[in-house]
Amino acid sequence: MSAPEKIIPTVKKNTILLMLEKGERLDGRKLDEIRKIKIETDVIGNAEGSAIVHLGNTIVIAGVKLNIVTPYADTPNQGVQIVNAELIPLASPVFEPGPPGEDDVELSRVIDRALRSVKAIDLDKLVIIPGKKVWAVYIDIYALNHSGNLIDASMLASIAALLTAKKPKIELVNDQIKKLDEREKLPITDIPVTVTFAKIGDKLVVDPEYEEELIMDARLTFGITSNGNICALQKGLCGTFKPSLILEALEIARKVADEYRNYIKSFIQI
Amino acid sequence: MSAPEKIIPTVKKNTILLMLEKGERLDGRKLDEIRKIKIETDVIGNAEGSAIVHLGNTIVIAGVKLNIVTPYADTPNQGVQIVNAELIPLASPVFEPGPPGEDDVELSRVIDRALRSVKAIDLDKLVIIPGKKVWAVYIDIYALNHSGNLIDASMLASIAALLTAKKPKIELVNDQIKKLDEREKLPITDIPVTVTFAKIGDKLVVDPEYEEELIMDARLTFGITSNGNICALQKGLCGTFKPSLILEALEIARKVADEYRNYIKSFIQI
Amino acid sequence: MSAPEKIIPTVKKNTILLMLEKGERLDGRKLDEIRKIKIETDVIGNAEGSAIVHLGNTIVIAGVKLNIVTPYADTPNQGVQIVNAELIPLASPVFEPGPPGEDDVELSRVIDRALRSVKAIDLDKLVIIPGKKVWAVYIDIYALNHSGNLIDASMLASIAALLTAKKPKIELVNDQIKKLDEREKLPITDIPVTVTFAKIGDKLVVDPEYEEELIMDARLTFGITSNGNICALQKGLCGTFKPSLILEALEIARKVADEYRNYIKSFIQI
Amino acid sequence: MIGMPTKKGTPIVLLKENGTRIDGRKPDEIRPLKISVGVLRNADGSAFIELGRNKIIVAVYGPREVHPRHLALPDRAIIRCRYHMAPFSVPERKSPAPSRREIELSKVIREALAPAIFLEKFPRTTIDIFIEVLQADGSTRVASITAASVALADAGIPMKDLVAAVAVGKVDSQLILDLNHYEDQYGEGDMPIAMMPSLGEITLLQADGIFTPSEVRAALDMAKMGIEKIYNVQKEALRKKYSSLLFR
Amino acid sequence: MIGMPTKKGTPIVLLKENGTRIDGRKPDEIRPLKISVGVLRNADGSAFIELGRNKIIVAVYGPREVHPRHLALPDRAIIRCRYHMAPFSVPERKSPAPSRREIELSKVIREALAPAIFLEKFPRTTIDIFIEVLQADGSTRVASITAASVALADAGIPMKDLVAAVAVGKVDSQLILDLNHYEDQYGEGDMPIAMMPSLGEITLLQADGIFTPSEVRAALDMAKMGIEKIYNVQKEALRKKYSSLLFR
Amino acid sequence: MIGMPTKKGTPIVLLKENGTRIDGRKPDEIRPLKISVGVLRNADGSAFIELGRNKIIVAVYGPREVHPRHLALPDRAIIRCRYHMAPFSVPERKSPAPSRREIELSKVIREALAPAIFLEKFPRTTIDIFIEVLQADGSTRVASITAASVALADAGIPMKDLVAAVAVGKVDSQLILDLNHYEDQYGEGDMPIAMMPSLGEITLLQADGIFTPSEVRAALDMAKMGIEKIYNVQKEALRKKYSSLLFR
Repeated sequence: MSAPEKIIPTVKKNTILLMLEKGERLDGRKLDEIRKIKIETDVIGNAEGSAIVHLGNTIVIAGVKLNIVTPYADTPNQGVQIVNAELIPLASPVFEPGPPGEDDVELSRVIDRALRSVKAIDLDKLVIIPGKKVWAVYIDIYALNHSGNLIDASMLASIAALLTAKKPKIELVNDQIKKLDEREKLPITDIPVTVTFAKIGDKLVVDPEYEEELIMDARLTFGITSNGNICALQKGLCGTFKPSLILEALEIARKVADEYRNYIKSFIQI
Repeated sequence: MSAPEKIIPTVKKNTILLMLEKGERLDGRKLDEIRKIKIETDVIGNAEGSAIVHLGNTIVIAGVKLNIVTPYADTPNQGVQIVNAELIPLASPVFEPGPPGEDDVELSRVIDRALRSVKAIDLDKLVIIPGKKVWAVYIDIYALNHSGNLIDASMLASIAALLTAKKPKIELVNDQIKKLDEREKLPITDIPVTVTFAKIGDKLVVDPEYEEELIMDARLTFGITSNGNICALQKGLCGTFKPSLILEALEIARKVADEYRNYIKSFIQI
Repeated sequence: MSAPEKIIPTVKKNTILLMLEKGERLDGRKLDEIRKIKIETDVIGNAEGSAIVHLGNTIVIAGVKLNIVTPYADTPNQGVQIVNAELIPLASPVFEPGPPGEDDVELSRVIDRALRSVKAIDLDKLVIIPGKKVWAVYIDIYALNHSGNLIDASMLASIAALLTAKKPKIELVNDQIKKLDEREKLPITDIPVTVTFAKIGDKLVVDPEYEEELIMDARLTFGITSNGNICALQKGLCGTFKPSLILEALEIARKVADEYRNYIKSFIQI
Repeated sequence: MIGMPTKKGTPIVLLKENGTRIDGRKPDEIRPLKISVGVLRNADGSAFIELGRNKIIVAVYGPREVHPRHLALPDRAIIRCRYHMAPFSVPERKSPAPSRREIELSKVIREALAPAIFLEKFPRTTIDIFIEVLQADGSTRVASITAASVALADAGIPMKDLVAAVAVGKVDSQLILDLNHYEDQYGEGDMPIAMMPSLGEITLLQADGIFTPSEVRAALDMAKMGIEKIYNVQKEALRKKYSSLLFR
Repeated sequence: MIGMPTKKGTPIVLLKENGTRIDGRKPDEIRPLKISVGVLRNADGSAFIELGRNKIIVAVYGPREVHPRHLALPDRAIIRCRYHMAPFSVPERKSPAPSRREIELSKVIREALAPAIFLEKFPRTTIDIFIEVLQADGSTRVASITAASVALADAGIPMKDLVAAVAVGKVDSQLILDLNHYEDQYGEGDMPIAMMPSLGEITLLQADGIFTPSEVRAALDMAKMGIEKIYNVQKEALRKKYSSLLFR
Repeated sequence: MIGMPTKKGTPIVLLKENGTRIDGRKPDEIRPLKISVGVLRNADGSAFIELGRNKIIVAVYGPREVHPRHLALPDRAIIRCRYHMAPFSVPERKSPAPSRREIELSKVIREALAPAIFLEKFPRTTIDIFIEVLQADGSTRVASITAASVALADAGIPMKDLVAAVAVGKVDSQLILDLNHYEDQYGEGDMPIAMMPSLGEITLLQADGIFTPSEVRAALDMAKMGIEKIYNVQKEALRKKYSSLLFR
């Protein structure tokens, strides 16, 4: 990682701060406005589900793979959900090669929780032989270009890949599992999205660009279910929030969540 | 690790050396005198056995956990004993974060050997279904404050945790293992202790304080069984011993072992 | 690794280059001449097969171990072949301690491919219970002294160890596997060797010495089967080859392969 | 396993008809809380917290030199934080190697404590926070923050405020304060919150499970109330410097 | 597992009686090939290649400072290369951790590209090449080289020539060009070859399977022909700078 | 597995009625011992030891520069030691990755050799000792020390004395010298001892199994006797510089 990449020139920083005072942003957006979104699904034929999401200049790809596995001992009658995100150095000069660090892990776990809390994947329906064989749903997330707000882009890519994934039908013949050619959708029960804010000074901006992230004091992410409830919260970085600011953000987040979801619906036949 | 922590001022070093010449130690102890001991057991309700040991200012906690596992292929009719010690940076400025190093491994293995040699845990009695299912006894040791002589403190904590551990009784119904609510003691057949010396110049001091360890030339540990036999030996560091000095130390070690054991008995109903 | 070890004095480099122009080499060999070879087999009684190869001053040992394992899911009716090479720091000041790096991995995989391509080990004959139990053949390769051309030396050691390995005969009693005392050869169907060239300037030298490797622009390895076909190719380093040079090298390689093979036959009763 | 611990569907009664909880508490009642200060000699600051059956020990070292040096910052101290669970701290033995959960919690705990510290006073140094969960009983991350904050104060590190933390949970569609192991395992939601109480600033906020917007509002209020109580215990502990590591 | 992917003995017809291949190609025909340039904003250079069903993206960063510094060379740039397959790129999910195969391929790809770069122009720097295989369909290493070379040019790094690469395979004792997943899996041989086409220099050469000496000669000729075609697509892509990352 | 290799309870007769051992030796008899010196060209010093069926090779490099440099000491050389068993050295193939046992033995072997070396003569350097056990037959750590000491001398490193080592074992309640694989596996105790023979100083002492105090005394005497013999072979080997790596 070359150090310069992570530092923003003071002039630019001051420009951003001054504009924010006037409710403006570098790229012309309003504070509560998200960037343009493009979603393509079924982009990876070897994956049971896949989606590539462009959120402004941020690009994230997610792939869904299915395996038949033994269930966890403490949930013998549930399928398995595994989320893995990797911030590969291809996507940004600030990402370094090597095994996943705390940022990769946090990203994976926020996506995992948002999905799990609302039971977006109905794991109860992924049992093949109770206590013995269940489907494992792997969601692998790779950032390809990091231009800010990887969390929301990753969430969009994950849910788009899940919504369009196809599972082989199964036939049980004497406890032998036979995969059929016929395919069916995964049991997806909700379309959670996340809405992430950058707090810069005392301002909140939604869907931050990379340069806004460089100067933000704190990050705040809401997971929002289809009916506007909260399915995840995650504050990041070393800044702080008044409770009132969180409640304000929450209201914005619920509106933005609908916009995200409308984008999903505009790209995917659900 | 900040380098200064591991270095002892020359003045203090000389003081220690001069006092040793007169048979005295910094903290007023005689050369063959151990520090005060406090033992609390059953301190961790989630563990089947546990003990916290204060040896002077050194504090070590040990927890015993039991699992049902498949036995090793070469010992199908024996339970499994696993000792794991970690020198976490919480306990001392000289311990660094990261995976266990050679000091952690040596400590684990000395405790493991002392227990194993005298068959302190009767592994033959921990078989549930011969060749298929046995109890695994995990002994996890964490130093909380390192003020010298972690080996003896770890051994005391381990044996205290083992002596007070409770194992669920088992019922076999058609080769299905059922854990009962009723509990029983582990089959502990001996109370081995270790006695560790620091060799400073040509003097031996028992149960060394941290500052004595900083200037010691070599370390010598005896594992001693209840009837005064040797169940482990371990020389450490780059100093050397005349055979005669080892035999002298052995005699002292056997006496000290009884003192250690008396402490154990004063805290634990055996 | 101390840097000086990897650098060759300019004077010596120039000497080598000048001699090559005249078709001569530092150690008096012709460009297409290999070093003297000594092979000892059955050197490790604990291994099912073993060989130590001296190729000039390069020394490599290979050991063959056999285990009964579950076959891979995609090859249920084949034995398993695993090649592992480690460039341990014992063998050269340029090898560093630590887990295997890319050079170790490349060496392992070239040997593995040369064996696998020609089915040198007839894996079909290593099935004990189809789909359930097969023999795994582990070939572990350790360089002891690195004086150039570890690939060819490793291949010679591997095939010599395989040719002389002894497998316990097996008896199946009610699907229980019983190892008999009687032993038999492994099913070895071919004697592949590798022939490695160093390209220095526009010259090719076969079986390069360490100092030749230090100044070579590229490396080229041919795996050659008993009947003179190619069972592996591997170009190494950042130099390049005209196609015509590769075809020239190929003709030399086939001749040299016979010399290597004659050495094998002179040491091993096949 | 990646992700949160699986919540079994087992029908456990977490809230009785009279409104009391599985351990007899009222919904907005925190568990017995005890904090001991300065329990470890080697550390520059330390604290031992018992919250219900949780037993967590925290050591703070620093400000001290950074190794390796290139990690040091020219204008302020860095904070390093390691949250770790002892293998015997949970019903099923945990591998001693750090899990993905422990890696994430080390990060969010560090970010929950950092805002309270005057980092710019100690350029080129590190403040190291080591947390060892000896027994886990739900809400370990917030208990760790509460204890770590006291340990930082014990180390004499200048702070804007203490950081006190509590988790709000949800069982039978009702909010509860300071959820325990069972309420975490079988409940409907978990919202850990940390604050600098005097400043009224939130330094940690996470959640899983489902909360309606009005529940979020209520949860923040409930948390604030709980945090006030915890804050008082923290201050009392620092005043008394009760420093025993006796477990009972 | 160490070593090449196992080749099943399954009787699959890879070459029909009329001489066409499993996907309808003639023996010396390469698959549809599309290269997009400059598809990633952050990278100094990038390319996206679709060769048959292969989808591979490459980013180049540099020349830039080396960290850690002791890796830098006083007289030239170093090249670092990471070839990685996404877990979803193959029919059976692959672990995201680098396999021994990926470690070897990262090395040989680096060595295939290095000869084309004027490294001595950028002493004390690194040129980093990151390759992510999003979908694998046989011959990924050569497609990666083809794309990486374009990405290097896109980054404005001065080069002696592009590097173009193709694999020659063998099915039913006949040589074929640009082998696909099935031909790799069930065929008799695989010989990946990279060249600097204008200079006629081979920069990568590997093989497994069995080839007679005359087959090696024919394979080199066939590869050269295929590489010419690929070279033209590379140059066309750089001219047009078609930079879409749309997948269809 | 953590800990010592498990000792089966199989009833094997390790000591016959006439007092001879499983391999025909008398209780205080060491196995045939052969040491070759200077067997490796690259190493600064090397030795190959055959003790019974043990075959162990040791290379010494140094004194040489330390990398990374911050490990260097201003007033003396450091020693690094790696004891490793080849996967094929034991009846059941061992994973090539270092086990906990190998980590501990690397440490105690280093500490057994260090006292003999004039480290202060080579400040800021390292002396690296690499031990590869090619075939293991019991007592590998002491055989490694014996050979490493010769390799250090072969490297011309100034030493106070050689270090010679042997293990004392216990079978059927009787002490035996230089225990072999079976006596280690099925015996009642193992006490490896290293000494600087001329100086009469013990540099390594370990034990497992049970020994009475008088057995410890007797074991030290028995070890001393064995070490004298081994010392003579060491000196003879260094005098003759017999340097073959032929195995038979």
